[in-house]
Amino acid sequence: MSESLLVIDGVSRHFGGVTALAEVSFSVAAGEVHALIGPNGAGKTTLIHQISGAQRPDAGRIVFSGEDLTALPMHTRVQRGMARSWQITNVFNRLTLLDNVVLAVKGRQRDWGSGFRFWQPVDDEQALIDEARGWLAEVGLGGRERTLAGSLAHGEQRQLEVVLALATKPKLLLLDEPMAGTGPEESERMVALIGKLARHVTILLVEHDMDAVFRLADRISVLVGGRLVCTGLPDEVRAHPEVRRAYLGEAA
Amino acid sequence: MNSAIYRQSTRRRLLAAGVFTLLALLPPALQAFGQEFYISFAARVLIFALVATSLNFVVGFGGMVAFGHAAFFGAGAYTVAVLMEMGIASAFVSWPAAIAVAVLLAHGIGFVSLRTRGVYFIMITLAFAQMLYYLAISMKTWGGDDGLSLATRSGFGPLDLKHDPTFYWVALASLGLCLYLLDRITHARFGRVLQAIRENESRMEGLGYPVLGYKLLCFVIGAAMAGLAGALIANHGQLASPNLLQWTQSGTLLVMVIVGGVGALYGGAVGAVVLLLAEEVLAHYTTHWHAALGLILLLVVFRAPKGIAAWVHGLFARGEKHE
Amino acid sequence: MTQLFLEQALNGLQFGLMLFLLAAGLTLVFGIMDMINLAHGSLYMVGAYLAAAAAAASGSFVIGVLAAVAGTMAVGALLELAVLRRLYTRDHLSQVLATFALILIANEAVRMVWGDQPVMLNAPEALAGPVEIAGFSYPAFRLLIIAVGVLVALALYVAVTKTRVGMWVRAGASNREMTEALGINVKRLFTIVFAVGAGLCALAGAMLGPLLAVQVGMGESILILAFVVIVIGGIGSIRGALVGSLLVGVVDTLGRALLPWLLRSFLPGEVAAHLGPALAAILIYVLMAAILFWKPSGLFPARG
Amino acid sequence: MRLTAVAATLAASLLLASSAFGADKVKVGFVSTLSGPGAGLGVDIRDGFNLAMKHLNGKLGNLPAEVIIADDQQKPDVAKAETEKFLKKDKVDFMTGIVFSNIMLAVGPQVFENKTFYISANAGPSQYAGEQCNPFFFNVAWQNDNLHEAMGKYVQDKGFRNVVIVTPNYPGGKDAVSGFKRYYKGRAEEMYTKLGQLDYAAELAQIRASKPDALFFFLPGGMGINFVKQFVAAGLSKDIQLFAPGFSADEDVIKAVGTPMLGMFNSSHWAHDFDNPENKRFVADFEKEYGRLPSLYASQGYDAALLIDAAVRDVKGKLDDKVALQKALEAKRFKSVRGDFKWNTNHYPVQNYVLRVIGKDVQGRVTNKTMGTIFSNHADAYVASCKMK
Repeated sequence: MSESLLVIDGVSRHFGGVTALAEVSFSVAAGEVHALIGPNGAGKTTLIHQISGAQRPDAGRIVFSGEDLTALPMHTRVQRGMARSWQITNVFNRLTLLDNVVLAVKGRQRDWGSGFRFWQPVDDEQALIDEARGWLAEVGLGGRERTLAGSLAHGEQRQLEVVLALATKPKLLLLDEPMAGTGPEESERMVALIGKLARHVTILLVEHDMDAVFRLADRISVLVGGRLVCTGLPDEVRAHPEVRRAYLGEAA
Repeated sequence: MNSAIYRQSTRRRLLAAGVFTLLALLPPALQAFGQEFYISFAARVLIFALVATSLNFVVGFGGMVAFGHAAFFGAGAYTVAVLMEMGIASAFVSWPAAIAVAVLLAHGIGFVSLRTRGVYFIMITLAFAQMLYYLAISMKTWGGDDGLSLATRSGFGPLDLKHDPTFYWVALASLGLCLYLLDRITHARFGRVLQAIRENESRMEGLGYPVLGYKLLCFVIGAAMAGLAGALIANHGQLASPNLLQWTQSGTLLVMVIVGGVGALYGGAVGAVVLLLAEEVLAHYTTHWHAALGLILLLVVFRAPKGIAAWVHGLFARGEKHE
Repeated sequence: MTQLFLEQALNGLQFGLMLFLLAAGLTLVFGIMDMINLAHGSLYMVGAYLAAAAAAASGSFVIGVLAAVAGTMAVGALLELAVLRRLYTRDHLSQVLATFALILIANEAVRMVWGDQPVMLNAPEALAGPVEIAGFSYPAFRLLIIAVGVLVALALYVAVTKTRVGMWVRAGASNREMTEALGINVKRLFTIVFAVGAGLCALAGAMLGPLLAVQVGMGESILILAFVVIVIGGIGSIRGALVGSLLVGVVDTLGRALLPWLLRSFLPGEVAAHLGPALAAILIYVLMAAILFWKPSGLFPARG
Repeated sequence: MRLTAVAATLAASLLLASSAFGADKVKVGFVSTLSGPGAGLGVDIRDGFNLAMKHLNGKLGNLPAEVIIADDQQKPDVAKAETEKFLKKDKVDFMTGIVFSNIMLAVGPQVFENKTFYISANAGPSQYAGEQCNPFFFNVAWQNDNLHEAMGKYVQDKGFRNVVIVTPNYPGGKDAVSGFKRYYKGRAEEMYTKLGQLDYAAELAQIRASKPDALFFFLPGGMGINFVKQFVAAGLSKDIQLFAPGFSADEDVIKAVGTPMLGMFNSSHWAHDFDNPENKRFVADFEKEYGRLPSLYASQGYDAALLIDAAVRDVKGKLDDKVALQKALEAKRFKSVRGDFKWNTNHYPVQNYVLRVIGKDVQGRVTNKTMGTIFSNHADAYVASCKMK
C-alpha cells in the first residue's frame, strides 16, 4: 500500500454524556477509494464532520498530507486539498448551476484575496466561466448551466453536490452518502461517476448502499457504536465475524 | 446578453443621477417657498438614509441581523464631539477618526459576535451596543445622560457647514458616495461571495472560503459607513446624544431597513425616508401618530413582506411583459 | 457590612425573580415558536395598567393583581390568534418589524386610555411598612415579591416537568417538528403558552407597579433585560431562565452597590467615583457577552 | 412624542385690529416634559401657564396669542429638535416651559443665537446665573441652588450634623448639593442616582448602613414619589428626619404618597396659602379648573405668562425691538402670586424663601403649610460673575 494521505489518529467526540466517537484510528492511502460503513447512528457523519473541520474532536488528531489539521477551520482544510459533499444536499438553490460551480472554482484560487475584489464586476470573468462549464459537462449536466439549482431533480442535485466538491480540485474527496435518496438509475449513474473520479482523486466514501460500496471500495472501515470495528479489504470485512454480527446481520 | 446588462446598468445609473440631481436642487426649492426649516429636516433624513443603508449592507447582503448598529452610529457621533472638545474641529481629521473608531469597534464586536448564530447573534450585538450606551451615560466627561454638545459644526475647508444648504449637500454627497461604493462592492466578487454565504454558509466554508473573514469585513464596512453617518448627525444637532446609542435606535434602524427592503441597495434609504416622512406627516394630523405608524408597519409586514423597494419593483414588473 | 450585603442580596433576589416572570414566558415563546417577540414588554405594561385600574376601582390590591393576570392573558391569547400566529413561519426580521409595530400600537393605546402621566398603584396598606428579619428591617412588600416569585418558579417547574402540557412544551422547545409529528395540537399549545406567558408578565407588572412606576414605555427597558436573561440561560430553557434571572438580578444589584465601594479601596476617590457607576451599569452586558463567548448557545441550551 | 397642540388660536378677523407697526399676534413656544416620570412637573407648569392665558382672555399684552406645546420627553436631543422647529419653522416670539436644567443648557444656545427671549418657569441653572448669563434669558422662579440653600440653613440651624444627600446625577442635582452645603456645615455623604431612577433599594440599603440623623433629598417628580414611598417602606423614617426642597414635597408628590409625608419640612418661595389677592384667585381658579391644588411649578408657569403679558403690553406689541422688549421684561410690571420680587442683574429673582411643613389642613387634606421665613430678599451666589451685556 502507498503512503497515507489521511491519518485519523485516536479521534474521540462526545455530545453531553453520549460518546459518538471513541478513539477511532485508521488511515486512507493516497489513490484509494476508502469506504466507511456502519449502521445508523454509528458515528459516520460525525467522523466526516471531524475530518472536514465542521466540528473539532475532543481528543485525537487529523493528519492530512503529513500535516496536523486538527485545529484548523474547514475552509483552510479545503485550501489544503480536502473537499466534502453533504449527506443532505447542500447547494446554492437560488443560484444557477453555472454560478454554483463558478463559486467553487473561485474558492479554489487559493489566495485568501480571491473573493476580496471590491471593484470589478464579475460578469465578464470568462476564464472562470469556461472552467465551470467544463466541470458541468464532465458530470453530464452540460447545457443546463442556466437552470436554478433548486429546480433540479434529486439525483441531479446529488451530482451537483459532488461537482461542487470536485471543482475545488481536492486531493481527497469526502463523500457523505452521495446516493442517499436516489433511485436505482440515478444510483447507477453516481457509481459510474465516482468510479471515473477515483482515477484522479482519493475518496473517502460513506455509503449505505452495500452494492455500491463493494463495487467501488478498495478498502473498507466499519464503525459500530462510535468504535472502529475493523479496516480491511472488502473480502476481509465481509468475513469479519463482528461485522457480520453487528452490521451485515442487521442489514440483511 | 452582456450588452443587455450594460444597458440596464446604464439606465439605472442615469436614473440614480437624475434622482440625486433633483435632491441637490431641494434646498433652493425650499428656500423659494420660505420653508428653510425643512432643509435641516431633509439633511436629517439623508443622514438616517445613510446609516440605514449601511445597516442594510450588513443585514441584507451579509445576512447578519445586527441589533446593535446604533453602537457605530453613536460612536461616530461621540468621536466627533470628543475631538471637538479637545479642540480638533476640522472635519478632515474628526470624520475619518469617527470612521476609524467605528471600524475598530466593529472588529472587536464582530470578532466576538460572529461566533454565535441566529437569535444569539441578534442579542449579543445588542448587548455590545447597550454596553456602549451605559458607558456613555455614566461617563461624566462625555456629558453623561445629556450627551456632549458641539460648540459649532465641524470645519470643512472653505465650506461653511453652519449654512444649512451646504450641510445638506455634504450629507447628500456622503450618501451618494456610500451608495456608489456599495453598488460597486455588491456587484464585484466580494459582493457575490457575500450573497452566496448568505444563501448557504456551510457550503461556502466547504468550498474553501474563509466565511468568518468575509462576514467580519462586511460587518466592518457597514460600521464604517455608520460611523460617517454618526459624524454627520453629531454635526446636525450639534450634540452627541446617548440616545443615538440606545437599543431603540438600533431597532428603528432595523425597522427602516425592513420597511425599505432588506437586501435592496436603496432599501435602507427608502425606509428611512418613508419612516421619517410618515412620522412628520402623521404627527401633523394626530397626536396618536405612533399607533397609526404601528398599523402601517403591520401592513408592510403582511402586505409587502420584502419591503417597499421590492413591492414597488413588483408593481413595475407586473406592468412589464417579462419577469 | 454583612447586613448591607445581605440586604443587597435580597434586593437582587427580588429583582431577579421578577425578571424571571418575564423571561419564563419569553423563553418559551422564543424556544418553541422560534419567534422574537419584542412586544412581550408591552404585555408587562398592559398588566401593570390593568392592575392599577382594577385596584383603584375595587380598592383591593389582590383583586387588582388577579384582574390584571386574567385580563392580560386574554389580551395575550387574542394577540396570538389575531397577529402573532401568522408570524411563526416568517423570518426573524419580519417578526422584529411586526412586534415593534405592536409596541408602538400598545403604547399609544395605553396613552389614549390612561394619558401620558404615570398612574398610581399602591402596595396594600398592611405591607407598606417594614418587617424585622434577622435583625434588620426589610420592606414587607419586597418580601412578598420574593415569595410570589419563588412560588411561581416552583409552580412552573412542576408544570413543565410533571404535566402533560409541560412535556409537550419541553418537547416543542427541543424539537418542534417532532412535536408536531406526535400529533399534538400545536396551534392550541402555542396559544396556551402565549397566554400563560402574558399572565406571568402581568403578574410581574402588577407586583413591580407599586415599587416602580406604571407608565408608558415601562416595558421596553425591562424587555431588554429579559432578553439578556434568556440568552444567558439558553433559549427555550425554563431552568436557564431562572438561573439567568437570578444571575442578572444579583450581579446587577450587588455590582451597583459593591463595585464603587470595591474600586474605592484601591483606586483614588475621583477615578473610582467616575468608573464605579460606569462599570456597574455595563456589568450584566459584559456578563452576557462573556457567557456567549464561551457558550455560544447560553448556559442551558434546550436544543442539542 | 411630538405633541403639537395649538392651545389658543384666535380668529383671523382679529388680525385687522392689530397695530400697523407692531406684531399682529404673539407666538409662544412651550417645550416641556410632558411624559415619563418627570411629566407631573411639566404638566403643572403648562396648566399654570394655561390658567394665566384664561385669565388674560387668550391674549398676551392685548395681542391674540398662540401657545404651541411640545413634549421633550426629558431628553435633550428631543428638546433641541422641537426648539429648532419652533424657532425656525413657527418663528415664535418667546420660549418657555423647560423643567430640567440639563435640557435648558442644551437648548439655551440655539434660542439665544436666534435672539428669542427665553422665560424660564423652572430651570435655573447656575451657568445662566453666572458667567453665561444672557440678556435673552429670564427666570421667574429661582436659581437652582436657592431652595436648597434655604433647607441647608434650616438643617444647620436645627443642629443636625450627620446628613445624607440624595440627588440625581445631572446639573440640577449638583446645584442642589452645592446650594445645601453652602449653608450646612456638618458631615455630608453625597449619593447620586440616575436621573429618572425608580427603584431606590440599593441607595436605601446604603443609607441604612451609614446611619445618618437626617436625610436631604432632591428628586423631582416621580423619582421623589418613589423614593419617599420606598424610604417609609424600608422602615427608615423612624430614625431619620427627612428634608427636601419644595420641589420634592409639593402637591404632586403629596397627592401620590399621602400620609407618610406628614411632618416633612421643605423650603419654597411660594405656597398655596400665601395671603395675597393674586394668589387667592390663582389657587381658587386652579383648583376649580383642574381639580387639584397647584404646586410651585404651576405658580411659576402662571407668573411666566404674566411676565410675557406685561412686557408685550409695555412695548405695544413691537416684538421686533429686542432692546425695548428686554427693558420691558426687566421692568416686570405684573403682580406675582408669591407677592413681590425684584430682578437681580442676571435676570434671576431676589426674593424671600419660606419654611413649609406637611400637615393636615382644616378640611383634613394632607398639604403644605407655611411656617416662617428662612431668607429675606435672598439673591443667588453666582450673580457676581455675571457680566450682563
